Amino acid sequence: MSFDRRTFIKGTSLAGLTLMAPGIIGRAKADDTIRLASILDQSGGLDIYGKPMADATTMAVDEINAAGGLNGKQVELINYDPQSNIQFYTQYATKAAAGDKAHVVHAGITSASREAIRPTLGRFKSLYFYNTQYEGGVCDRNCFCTGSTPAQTVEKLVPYAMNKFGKKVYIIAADYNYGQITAQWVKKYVTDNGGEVADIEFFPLDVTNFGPTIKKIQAAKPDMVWSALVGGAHISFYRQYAAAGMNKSVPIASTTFGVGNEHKLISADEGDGILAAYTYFQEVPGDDNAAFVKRFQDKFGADAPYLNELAARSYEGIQFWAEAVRKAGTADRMPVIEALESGISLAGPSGPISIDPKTHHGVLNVYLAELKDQTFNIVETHNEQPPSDTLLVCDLKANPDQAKFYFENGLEAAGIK
Amino acid sequence: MKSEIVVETRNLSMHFGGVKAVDRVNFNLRENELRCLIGPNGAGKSTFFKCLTGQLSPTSGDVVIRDFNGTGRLPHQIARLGVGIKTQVPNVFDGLSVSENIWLAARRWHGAARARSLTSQTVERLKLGDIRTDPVGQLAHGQRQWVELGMVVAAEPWLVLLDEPAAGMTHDEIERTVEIIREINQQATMIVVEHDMQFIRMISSKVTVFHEGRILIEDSMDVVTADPRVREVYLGNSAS
Amino acid sequence: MDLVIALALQIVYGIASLVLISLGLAIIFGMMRVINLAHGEFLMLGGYTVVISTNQGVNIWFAMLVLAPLVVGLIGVLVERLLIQFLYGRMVDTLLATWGLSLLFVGLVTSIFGAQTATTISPPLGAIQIGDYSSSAYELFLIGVTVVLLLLVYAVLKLTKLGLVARATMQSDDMASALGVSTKRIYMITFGLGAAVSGLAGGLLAPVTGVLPSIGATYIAKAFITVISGGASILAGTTAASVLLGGINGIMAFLTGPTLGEVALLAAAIILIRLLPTGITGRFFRKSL
Amino acid sequence: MSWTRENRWRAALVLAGVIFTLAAPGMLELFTIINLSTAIALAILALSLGLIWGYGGILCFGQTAFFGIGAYAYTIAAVNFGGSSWAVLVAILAAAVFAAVLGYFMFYGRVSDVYMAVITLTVTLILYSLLRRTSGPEYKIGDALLGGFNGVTSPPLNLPWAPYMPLFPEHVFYVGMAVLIIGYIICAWLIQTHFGRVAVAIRENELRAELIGYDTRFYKLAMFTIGGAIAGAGGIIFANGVGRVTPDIFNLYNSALAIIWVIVGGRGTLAGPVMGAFALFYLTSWLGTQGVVNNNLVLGLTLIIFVLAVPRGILPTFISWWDGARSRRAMQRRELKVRRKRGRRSSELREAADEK
Repeated sequence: MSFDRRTFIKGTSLAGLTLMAPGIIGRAKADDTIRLASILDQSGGLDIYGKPMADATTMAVDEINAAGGLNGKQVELINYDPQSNIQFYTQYATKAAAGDKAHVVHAGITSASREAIRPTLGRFKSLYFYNTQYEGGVCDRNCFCTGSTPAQTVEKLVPYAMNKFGKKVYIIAADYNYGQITAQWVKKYVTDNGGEVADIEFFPLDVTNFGPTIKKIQAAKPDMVWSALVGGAHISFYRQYAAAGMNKSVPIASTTFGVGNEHKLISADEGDGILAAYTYFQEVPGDDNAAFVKRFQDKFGADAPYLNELAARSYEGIQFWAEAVRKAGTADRMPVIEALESGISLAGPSGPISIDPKTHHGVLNVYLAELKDQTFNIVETHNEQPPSDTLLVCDLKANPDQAKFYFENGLEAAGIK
Repeated sequence: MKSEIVVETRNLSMHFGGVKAVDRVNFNLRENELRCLIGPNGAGKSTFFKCLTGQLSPTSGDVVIRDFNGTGRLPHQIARLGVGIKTQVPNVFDGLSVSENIWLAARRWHGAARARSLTSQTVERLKLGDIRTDPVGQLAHGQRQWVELGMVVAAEPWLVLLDEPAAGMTHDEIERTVEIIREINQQATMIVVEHDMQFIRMISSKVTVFHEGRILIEDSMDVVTADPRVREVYLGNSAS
Repeated sequence: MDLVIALALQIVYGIASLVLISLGLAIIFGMMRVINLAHGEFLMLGGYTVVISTNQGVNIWFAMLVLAPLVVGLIGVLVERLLIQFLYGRMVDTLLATWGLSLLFVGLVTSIFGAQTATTISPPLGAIQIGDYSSSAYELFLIGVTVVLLLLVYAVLKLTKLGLVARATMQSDDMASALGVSTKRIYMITFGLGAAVSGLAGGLLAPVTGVLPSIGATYIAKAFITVISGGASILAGTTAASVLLGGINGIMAFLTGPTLGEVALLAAAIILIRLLPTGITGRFFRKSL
Repeated sequence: MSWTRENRWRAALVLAGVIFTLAAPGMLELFTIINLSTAIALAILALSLGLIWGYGGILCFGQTAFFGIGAYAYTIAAVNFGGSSWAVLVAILAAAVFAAVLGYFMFYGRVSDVYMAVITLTVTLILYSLLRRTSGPEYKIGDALLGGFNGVTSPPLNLPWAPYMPLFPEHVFYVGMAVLIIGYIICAWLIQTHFGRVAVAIRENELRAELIGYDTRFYKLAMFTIGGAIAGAGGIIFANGVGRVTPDIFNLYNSALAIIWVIVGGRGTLAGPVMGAFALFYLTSWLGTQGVVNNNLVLGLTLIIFVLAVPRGILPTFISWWDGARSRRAMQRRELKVRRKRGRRSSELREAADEK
């Protein structure tokens, strides 16, 4: 059974419960600015991700305004901090959409937060940008997902790592949807490339003791370990792995290592040799990126966090939206959506980005990198990779009126499980 | 006239670690009797009292109240036999008013209307009318003791167990308390734990003397006070 | 055979780390009946002390074994003086206040050091080899420290005058006052001691787990479950519960994976609380410390 | 129920609530009304804790457990049944049964107050950890995936006679207000019945209540179960307000928050905790819109200052201020109580010494 509230918006007036027209008429916001609402956790447990994203958001808006705004209007940034508390996501999203009448809402870190607010924003017809890497599968015309999805990065890193380290892979992943799904994609690509998966283990997000698993890895003798671990507690793994001397013998590849600034939080000795893949690294070559990094560091000074994919996506997500607003000549929702679907592209710090009109997901450069002395060295670049996982299940061109989250994310379509 | 035995303990013992606070006590109480339990500090009378009322579960032995084996029962189960209990430390509902306190006791047994009339009767009987709406927490010590007695009376028990009902009272208050106790005794069998000799003399009842967890002697007050062992126990142990 | 040894070692380590994260909470709860919701933050502060001081060039051993307990112990004393002392006998208010404190510490540390801290300390001592398996020698060290810590706390409670008076105070402060003991001082020292033990634990675990302002949240649930399963006796309770829960967790984690390992730990805790609502030491080893 | 001073106040409050509910659409903006649902859900949780703790004397540090179980049970049942009517019943029942089972072990196991607080907290944390471990596809109840860390999307409520016509978020506001007001009336009625007065008596002095023949365990259990059921009803509104249930509902932060509402609002009142919940909700909500100071810092400091400066809570403090004469008497009473407590303690000591 599946239904969502949007389907029932029109024409359902319920006996005895009909609301009088709320007093919002005549209080509509003056249209001299374009309102951009940002809802990102800047305190509580998720702030390690939210802080850099919020900083990048601020910078993007400031730059747009410094350059004269959009279509002659200034962009007003309305910033909300849901404090790592899901109930505030719903609150602020409702307020941003129905109260502030925001033209666009850039929001959400966890999938839980995204799924909590997506129906609200859809209902109030507020354009929604989700700038976080996630497990894929959102198929909603009102929602644009600019972050990478597992297939994009995993597909490239698996063959590279197997080539370098060997064919027997031991997968460890965070025990939540993202980790579960990523692990399945890793398994698929390992098998596709003629490799073998020794074991898959999932770790609750608050586990800090990885001792038993390290022993199991030693017993299984794989050629490499694939990590899809996430969050502050899981950083312990890399330390404990190194402390047991394992980092020298069985190397690690990961598409999640680095986004929580793991490579800065463990020492050079512990981290050297780890392979990672993202659609952005601070170390991405090119003048655009160098200038972007410099601007960011100048703006936030010594406290400037490492620019990871999340931060870059937040910045580029706003810039991309701005580009669409310019093209549409208005910040109104439908024209902007159409502009976004029209195949515009932007040269961002991470390279050229565009939106795949079928899925509303980003078409992005994928970078493979190796860690050395707490710095990622880019070893391979794959240009403009489509969101191949979500593409298996989602076609908004054929069926624009859906607003779904395909939880299993095309795993089935890809022939997994 | 020998009436029925209503409270009986058989080899009742209560040990705390190695300390035998009550040691194989056999005790009988007949209907309508008024019995005082006395003894110096540490004699075990309070522990014995708590075993009777279900506040402590005895290490061994039995408590029989009428035909009911009360050993190891909980206080409310004892109370439901029709036993009224007043503890040594005044146990009242401090935040509630005097009449609410008494009402709660009466209402346990009776319907709303009967409970109301019983409450006013009891308030009358204990002369608490002037303070009936005051929170019990505000009252003086002696008045709180009386409220507690009121709660005991309001339940119309046939057996009443009182632990030091006169503790901390002024002389006038003690006299009043003695009156109340005599009055209760007209309808109920009673056990009163007390160490104030003066008070016991005023009640003038049969006395059981506890010493080191056992019954030393059981007789009238005059005989007891004349007994050399009792004198030794009291002079020897409470030299103050 | 190598595997058995390596695994046994791993399980003992799991138990030791449970003891470490719970002991400070157990001391403060067991002796003062204060539920310290800022316990996780005491651990966090211990970790920060180590990280910051080693980044300043302080020797890591000195930072872990001396500075962390000292700094957090002092913070504990300060907290007791400024806050807790006004709230004795008001258990709920203490709860509220320590929770506020927990938020305050997280907020303060985040404001000062940022949401993430560059921690470049790694576990010292390197790896040891057991046949085909290798373990971190630091884990062995932690097991050793835990044993020493337990003995130390036992000695303090059992042998010193402070411990005796503290135990008497916990029984009844009137009694202790009558003995001419300053109850105030005892409470202050006990709270400081509990905080210091937490600080030490946080410091020792910092190289293994890293530190973040919000890291306390990952400890607090386990610490609570351990202390409650253990019951009133500080040392016997914490140790018994850690052995039981840590053992179950370690064995299950190895046999089935970490998720079921954690589930097994929690299930064991539920069964334990059902069977022994006052904890292991509420039923057994009652006389122990 | 007689028209005492308290009851006149309560009636006025209920009336104010009803008027507010009816007038809200004309007064407030749509998003405010929608967002109120979540605040109302939390207020219902606060009310349930205000009842069992303020009047039953049961310090439950895990009231969110029943709240969360209500939310989860509602969501799972609604996903499976395809409509909300049975789901609502299932949710309230599940919360009540869970409270009854937990309460049975605690009250009949004679667990002391401090332990009761910590056990309820621990049980809540256990639920939190357990549910976070259910992200795999194997954790499925009927058609509902538990979803682990990410939680489950909650289907919206519907009217009993129209199962496929879900309510809009703004309509949930009405349902929420109705539950809150009815819950409040039930609680206010309950504390004036014989049952409620015995419960209060037990709070005042458990031993005395036993000595006059009340089985205190039963009364506490009943109170606890009723509180659980009300919290469960709040959980349903919460699931609707947020649109999603996640394990975070059981975390320490929320458990502590419930206690804090009661303390801030005033223990021993029913309206106080409700006000406390609303006040703190709007404080934290507002904190998230300012970007200057760290929110945790502000919230933490506020709470500490509160504990030290307004320990009785807003409502009782307000009532005292409102009624000066009463407050003077209350003050005397408090002093007396303290004095007596001292006296009692020393006599207890004497008694203890007596036994040894």
